[in-house]
Amino acid sequence: MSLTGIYPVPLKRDEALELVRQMLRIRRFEEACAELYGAGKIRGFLHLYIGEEAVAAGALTVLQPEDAIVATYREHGHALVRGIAARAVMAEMYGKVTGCCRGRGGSMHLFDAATRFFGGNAIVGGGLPLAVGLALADHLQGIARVTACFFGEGAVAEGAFHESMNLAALWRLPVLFCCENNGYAMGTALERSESQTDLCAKAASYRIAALPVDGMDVVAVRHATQAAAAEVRAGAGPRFLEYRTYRFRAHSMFDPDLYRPKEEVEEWKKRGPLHTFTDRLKAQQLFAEADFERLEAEVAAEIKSAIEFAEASAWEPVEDLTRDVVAAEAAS
Amino acid sequence: MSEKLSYREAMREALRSALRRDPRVFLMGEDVGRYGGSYAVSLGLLEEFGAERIRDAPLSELGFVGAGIGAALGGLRPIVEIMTVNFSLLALDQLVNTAAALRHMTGGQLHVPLVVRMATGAGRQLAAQHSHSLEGWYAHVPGLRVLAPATVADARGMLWPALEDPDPVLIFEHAQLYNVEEPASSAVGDVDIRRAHVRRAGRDLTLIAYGGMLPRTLAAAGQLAAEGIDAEVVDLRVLRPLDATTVLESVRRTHRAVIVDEEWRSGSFAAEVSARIMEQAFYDLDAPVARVCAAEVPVPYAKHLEDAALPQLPAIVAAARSVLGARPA
Amino acid sequence: MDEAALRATVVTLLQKIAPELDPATLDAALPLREQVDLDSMDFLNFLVAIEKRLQVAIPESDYEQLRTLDDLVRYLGAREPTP
Amino acid sequence: MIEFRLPSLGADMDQGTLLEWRVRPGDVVKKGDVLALVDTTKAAIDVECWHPGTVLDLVVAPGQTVAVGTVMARLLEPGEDPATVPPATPVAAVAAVTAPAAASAAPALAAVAPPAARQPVSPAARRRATELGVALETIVGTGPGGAVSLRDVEDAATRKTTPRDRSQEIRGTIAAAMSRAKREIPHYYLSDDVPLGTATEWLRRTNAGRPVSERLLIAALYLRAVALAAVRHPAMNGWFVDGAFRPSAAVHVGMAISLRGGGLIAPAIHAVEQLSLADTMRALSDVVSRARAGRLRREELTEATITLTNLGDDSVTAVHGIIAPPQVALVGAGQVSERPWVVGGQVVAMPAVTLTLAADHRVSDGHAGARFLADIAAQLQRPEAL
Repeated sequence: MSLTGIYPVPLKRDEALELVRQMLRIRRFEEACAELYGAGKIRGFLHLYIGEEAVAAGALTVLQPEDAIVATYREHGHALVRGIAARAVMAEMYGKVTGCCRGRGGSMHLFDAATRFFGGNAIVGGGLPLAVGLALADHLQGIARVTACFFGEGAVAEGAFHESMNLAALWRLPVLFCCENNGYAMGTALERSESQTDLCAKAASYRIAALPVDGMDVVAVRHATQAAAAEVRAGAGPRFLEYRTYRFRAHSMFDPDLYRPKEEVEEWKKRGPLHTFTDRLKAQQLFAEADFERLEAEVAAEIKSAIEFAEASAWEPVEDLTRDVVAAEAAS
Repeated sequence: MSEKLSYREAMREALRSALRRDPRVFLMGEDVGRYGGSYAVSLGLLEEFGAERIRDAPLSELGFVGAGIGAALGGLRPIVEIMTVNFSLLALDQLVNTAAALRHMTGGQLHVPLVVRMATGAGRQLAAQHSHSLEGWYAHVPGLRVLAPATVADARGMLWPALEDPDPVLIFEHAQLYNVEEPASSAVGDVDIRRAHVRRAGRDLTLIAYGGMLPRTLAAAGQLAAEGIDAEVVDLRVLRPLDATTVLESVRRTHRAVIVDEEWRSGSFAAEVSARIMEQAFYDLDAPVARVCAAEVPVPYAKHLEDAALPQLPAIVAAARSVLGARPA
Repeated sequence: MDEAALRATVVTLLQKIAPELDPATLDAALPLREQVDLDSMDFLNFLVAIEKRLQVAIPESDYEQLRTLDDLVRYLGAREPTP
Repeated sequence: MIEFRLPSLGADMDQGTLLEWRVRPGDVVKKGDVLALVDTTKAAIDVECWHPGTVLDLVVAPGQTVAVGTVMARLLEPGEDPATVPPATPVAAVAAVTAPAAASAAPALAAVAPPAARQPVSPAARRRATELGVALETIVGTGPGGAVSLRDVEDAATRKTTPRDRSQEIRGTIAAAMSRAKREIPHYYLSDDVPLGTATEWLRRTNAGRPVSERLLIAALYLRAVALAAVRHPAMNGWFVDGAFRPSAAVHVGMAISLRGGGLIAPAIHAVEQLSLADTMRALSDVVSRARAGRLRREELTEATITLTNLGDDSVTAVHGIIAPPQVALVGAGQVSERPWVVGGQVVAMPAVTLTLAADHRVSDGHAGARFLADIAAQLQRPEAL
């Protein structure tokens, strides 16, 4: 956590406010989701990102629109920051036809081709080889863009992680591996699932330049991601960032959260990305309480509108059930 | 006494009893220990048996399933839990290329006394990567025994016979069944893991189901009874080796068969059952064999679409009526 | 051939066309075709058989005279045998 | 070695009873020779051989009922050594026919497979019907898709009094075929009174100089007239199969023949358009006598492309018939009678017949049917050209 600490935020006010706004959007959106889940509006599995907002907000705001994003089943934040409309995400959570995947994917499977957002993957490690392939396509076509692949530290235990790291390094592909290390793979702590808990060392063993980042510090995330993405974009091959972060909520709505001490959770909450960042901004006179109130109001309006939109939206007609299994002309 | 036992508890009791009975038995899988199992089946076992025998594994399905095979070769009786059948695809190589093949490939020198448990099936809005029913794929593979306990009694009584089997046994637990309760008194003793079981006797047609489709199929039989149609319900419960005898005996009596299967129709296990009936009871059939299967789509998230994709009670009832023709038999 | 023999022969030939015929029920004075259910083809075949057996030529113009068994016996008795 | 199997001779034939062998072991046969007489639900039928050879052994005994496809006899191919042929396996009676034996029937018989859609019968019902001796054709199915079910068969068996009654079976066959026709074929009907003064006079003169055996019947004129007209109106001549009409180049006229003791059969007289009138008459005479004797050939039962029904011997004016599927047209003729007819402004007594046409609206329309009927009428005005 070398980059942690009170140091000046080297950002313009509008850049800083944007980061606050994005983190706030994620936080409030997910709080609403948790409530709606309790109300039965959202079903299936719901994995909340609360506590980890700095990673999505810091990383995705410095990626380019032409870059590709691959994410996990804990991807609401990434989807929102990437620019998928909150209403389309919320409608998807509701299972409505106006959702980004027509209500077929739900929380774990958010996709949006328009913003090159390639999911939304509920198989741990499943996105890594996909990201390698997206980067391979760019590489072969001579397109200088980045594929940012988000995955949890639990995925490091999968064979797919190792195969993907090796392929990307071997072929010098433009992949930015974004490991969101929140310490627990579902209920299993990193030290109980990895013999080598230094994840950067694993990446380094594939000769991939790797850097640990304080995932609770949105500025650190932003700067590390910006630098690494620039190298990847320049053709330097893959880079690996380990964002050390923490989820404040349980793994999913159905998780009694018995595997970690409450004190640990409370300790991490003191480092919550939202309030630590706004505290620093206030200390620098870049941010006032009024700003916060204004952002809160904006975000609240956006989420209220998203919920209203989802509520008012229609279900996909059942007759369309078999649509899009394969291309229409090939269907029979 | 009308003490109730849930399917989940029955499975836990089966694990507990096996762990107590045979020191070679251990449980291994993702979050089986401290977390208590993703479906809370193994909750509390860590405290009783310790971390060596209730062994949390990293998210390394290929690795720990393969390790289970090795441990079985090494003289133990591993029970490996895979979170869902969708995740088992990551371990398909070890299951098919190693566990199933070893005995035959080595000319009988080696065998793999391994039990693999996993959740299967849809119905909880978990969408296309957590909802599928692929047990028929495994039932395709010689060298495996494939079980699908559909009742609390079977959940309680299948594990020990599976552990006694000298060859690999896969147990598919439909996630919708975990909360099903039956009187505890019904779940005693081992279950014959070679035989299908007639859950309801009837004269007019045979409804054939397994796993998660059994309760729904029994409900359909109840509804048909109200219409004066007397349906027999056969619970396959062993998908491999298929107990064709029980199925055929029933069909030879009723002359009509409807197979209910949560798998996709094409290449489904229902297709295998249907083919057996056609091959071995063709001249006993009084109507074409009917199948009620899932729509051929990845299971969608939205509730109404998921419902539409899965075999539902009205479809089972309608299929039963259709094989009866213009009038009840 | 006397009349009785002629009658017996005709009935035998008729039975070949209409095997179910019970001669005892046949009224020799009533039209044959209705009683025995002979259509024109049966009748033609019947005449063919008579011609062959009795060597009697029966012109089509005489068909009208051959309505009953008695007609036939009388007609054939007058012509048989053909020289 | 040649296996002589019981062929499928009709849409509804599953089995047959061997009545008699026409050959003995050692007989040399050529293609087309009749080897056996087989009783079916419809008629006793001569079954011929498709290959030249020498009869080695007769596997099925007279009286035995066997499934379609059963090997009935074995023949040595020309030059084949009998020592190389394994002994024949005895044939099970039909009630015990096993699945493979029945299944093996299909490939060899594909070429002569009937065009009509097969009556849907459940396998269990089919087996039970065999056990009970119930003719499936007589049963209206109530199972899925209208298939005959086990219960239908058992119900029919309890109703049945004389299991092997031929006329009842034929009645059932007709019932099934005609029910199907009325169910599936949208019929339309046309009729026309056709003067036959010229034709009857021509017949009278022609027959006057002929021995009985060479005399012509008006039915022969109808046959030729229908055949010649059908050549020019292909929409009346052919089969409607699998949802499409397949016209036939040849005109095989199915001649409706009433059977003694009831029932009807309409064997085909082949390629009538190519026969002389005298040959047509001979063919008609032959087919009638064989039909009445129950001795038809398989082609005659399955290959008609249009039907002619002549009720001229009955005192009816017109017959509005039902098309025999898969055919698409039926021509009917009533009694020839003298009717008042205006000729050159005078009313005269004119022998005339009412001709009717029943045709399949899926294939043709009334206008086409009217032209066909008019063509037949025109043919009948020129009997010498028939």
